[in-house]
Amino acid sequence: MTTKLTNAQIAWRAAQDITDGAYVNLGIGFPEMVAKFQPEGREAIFHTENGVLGFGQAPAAGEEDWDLINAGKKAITLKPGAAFFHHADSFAMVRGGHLDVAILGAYEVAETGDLANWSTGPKGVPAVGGAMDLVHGAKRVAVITDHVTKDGKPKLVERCSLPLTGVGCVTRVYTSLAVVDIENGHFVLREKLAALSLEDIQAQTGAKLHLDGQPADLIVPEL
Amino acid sequence: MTTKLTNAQIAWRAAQDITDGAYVNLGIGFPEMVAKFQPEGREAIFHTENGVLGFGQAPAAGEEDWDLINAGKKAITLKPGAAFFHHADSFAMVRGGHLDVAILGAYEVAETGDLANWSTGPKGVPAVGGAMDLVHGAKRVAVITDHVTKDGKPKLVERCSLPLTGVGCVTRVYTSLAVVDIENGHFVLREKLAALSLEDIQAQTGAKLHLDGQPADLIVPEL
Amino acid sequence: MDKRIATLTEAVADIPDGATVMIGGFGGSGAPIELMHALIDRFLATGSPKNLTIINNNAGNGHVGIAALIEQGLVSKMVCSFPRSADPRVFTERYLAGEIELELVPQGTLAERIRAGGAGIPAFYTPTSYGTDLAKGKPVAEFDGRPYVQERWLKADFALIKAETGDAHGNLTYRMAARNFSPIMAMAAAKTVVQVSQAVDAGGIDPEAVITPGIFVDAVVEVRDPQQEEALNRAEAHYPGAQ
Amino acid sequence: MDKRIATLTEAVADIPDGATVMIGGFGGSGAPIELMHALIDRFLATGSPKNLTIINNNAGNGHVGIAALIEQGLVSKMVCSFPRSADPRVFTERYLAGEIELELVPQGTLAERIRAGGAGIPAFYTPTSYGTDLAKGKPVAEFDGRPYVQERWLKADFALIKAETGDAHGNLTYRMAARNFSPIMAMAAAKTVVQVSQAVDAGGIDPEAVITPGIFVDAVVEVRDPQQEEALNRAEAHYPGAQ
Repeated sequence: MTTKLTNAQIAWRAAQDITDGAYVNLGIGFPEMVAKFQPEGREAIFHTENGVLGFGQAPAAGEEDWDLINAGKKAITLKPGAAFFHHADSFAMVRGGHLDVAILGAYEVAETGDLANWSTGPKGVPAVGGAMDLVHGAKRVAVITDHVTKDGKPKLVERCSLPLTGVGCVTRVYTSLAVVDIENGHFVLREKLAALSLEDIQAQTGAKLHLDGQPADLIVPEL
Repeated sequence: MTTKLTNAQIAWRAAQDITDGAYVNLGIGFPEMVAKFQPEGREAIFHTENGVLGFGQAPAAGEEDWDLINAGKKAITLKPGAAFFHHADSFAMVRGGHLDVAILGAYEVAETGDLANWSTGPKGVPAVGGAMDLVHGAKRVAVITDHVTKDGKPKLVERCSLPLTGVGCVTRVYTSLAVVDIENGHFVLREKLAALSLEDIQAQTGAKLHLDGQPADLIVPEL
Repeated sequence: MDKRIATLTEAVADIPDGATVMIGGFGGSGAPIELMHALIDRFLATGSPKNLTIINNNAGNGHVGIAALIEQGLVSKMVCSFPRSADPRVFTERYLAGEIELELVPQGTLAERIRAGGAGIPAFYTPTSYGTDLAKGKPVAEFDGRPYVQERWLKADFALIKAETGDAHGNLTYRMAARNFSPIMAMAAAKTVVQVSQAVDAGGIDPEAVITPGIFVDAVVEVRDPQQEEALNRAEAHYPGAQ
Repeated sequence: MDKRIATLTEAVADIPDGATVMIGGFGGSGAPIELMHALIDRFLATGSPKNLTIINNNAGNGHVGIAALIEQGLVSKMVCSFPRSADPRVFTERYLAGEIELELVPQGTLAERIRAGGAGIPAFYTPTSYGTDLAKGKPVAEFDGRPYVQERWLKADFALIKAETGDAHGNLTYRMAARNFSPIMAMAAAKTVVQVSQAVDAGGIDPEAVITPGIFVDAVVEVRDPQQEEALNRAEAHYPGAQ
């Protein structure tokens, strides 16, 4: 029995909540994987900070045009209905509330909805990119993440210990174990892997998981 | 001998100070006449608030395209090198200091550089348009006007009595009698009609005219 | 996803009483005449929508478009910079009779407030109107020794605009100076409804040529050979005309 | 009026020591490689300009473009949102050694500050960075019950950007996502210098297709078949190379 989802399975689960016609921004790295799992018959329009709406998958190796990239500087392709625009217009889309959903990675998510995903502390070169804008712009800000760190520490916590990306901005977290909503300053467990008990999940979570009825089973395909 | 310039002659004089390659906004009405008198060999680029740069003269009657108009809602034509843009970009050009000169009409101009040109008081329907933006945006804000009102009252005054368009914004006034600069809160007489004495001009002016050397003769062609 | 809808009736069906509606156009260029007249048809048939707040640079001319919206009784407030164009008598009479409210905004401030509404900027500072009657009651702050007036964003429930070509995703191009306020109004409205001279499939507009990206657009209705307000007014048209 | 100039040398000749320079591009797309390398040539020949403040989304990659400007010693400060792209080692080493200053700005705030600089808006409010370390020391205000951070405009002495086509008036078009920051940087700089793949006469660009109107541009220099930073970095290019 599954005791932990792969990254692909977490991304697949997040993709199921994206409705047809939604405008979506996927954070750099792991969140980009969500695009692969759009449900049949639904079309999301993907936005990238550097001024493209309606892009598609990566081109074949050797077919790249390096003037056509996403925010992660990876080569992309265009789908019919795409548009180019400049950076101020791009962040007008973000900040102005025009995106339906942003899906981001996280170091920590607090039960308050606070997100920490840009800095692990004062060492090295700080870099923030567009994350601080995205968390205040999209109608829905979701996080995909392993439920715990590589060291086994909870990533869902009462209060973030790392520098914040945004205050009170996350509304849903898709983890390797569960789907958790953030409502009124609480984590609410919506779905969990059937193999795990409530106690198992709670033990790996740094803040109290509330229930709103019985959590559904978190069911994902083999990927 | 000439004792008063016609509007065309005032406009001609103002046009002589527009350099080659200058970006220029001409206020609605009388100031639009300045475009007719560009000196040979110089090309100004005209801006209109409603999103056109590089427009030319009016089309022949019957040739109008009413999607191609200026801020005065008059039909215009395009010159090579023209560009269209939206209203926020248009006023970014204005407010952002990208215009070299704006030439506007006036009810009153004060020696402080204050301008009143949008409202004659609380009666009727107020309307302001783009004048309040233009006075704070162009690198040089000039006024063309009769030296006095139809009733013979001075339009160049110590302090404006009518509602202001802008504070301390005008730097040069081209009138039917003179060319007057505004420097450090004073009117400085630069040019005057040869037929008039200093006393004649001062008598028709509502604030002290300062001198910075002998004023030049204001010489314009018959038009 | 296909934002194209079939009829003008459908395009204006869900604008409620009391809504704030941005209407594109500067004078006659860019005025979405057919959308406005569809709204009047709905009002005359149902009594709704009424008490609208209309945002446009002007306050209508003649007896079509915004002037007709006012004349037929749909409008309780105008937000504009220049309510005094050619033949503004419909607005003028109502205004002087105290039957319609006016919020007068300098043109560049109007454009910037709309753009701010679309861009998620709740307030900004501008030199425009400092020291004038139009700045009364507004916060003032100094930056680098120069005084500026604080202005708030402007948003709307609906935008009704006119474009040249629109595709299934809502991407738009405009025709010459008919562009004016429409791209920023599309950004600032909760729902943007567009009449286009030509509706095309996704892929029908070069991505480089898109002026308004589809993310700002909710519905596209094709109106081939649209009426031009200036031409209507020169022909002294009334809407609705003699029935 | 003709803003076209003949040489890259002339294009970068008047940038003084200590200047603030906005440089277009996001990663390698839109990076004006030839303009930047002409600036390095000038510095290596004359020792000037130095102590530049560079504004760009990133802080250079590999050993060309912005990374080469840093490596050759022209730069004393970077203003950027993401100084950590592929192979940022040149910046990283200088930064960790305390030899270069960094002002870190969220990407959307960077874009909006630049746009504000170009649009004459000295300050604005944004929700971005509220409650984070990057808002420390900045004024906060509430609008409609929500907290916002006040941000100031960002201007520059020069902008160096890359466009696709430029005409004699300075009107520009761009190529795909190479557009990014360049149109707003052109607005925010006192002097904007553009390298274009194709320089044309006035009238050579459809007025509807213009992305940056010429009023924002001061000089246009043609660089046919320009180098692409990403391609250079994949080839592990250095500038200047072995002489």
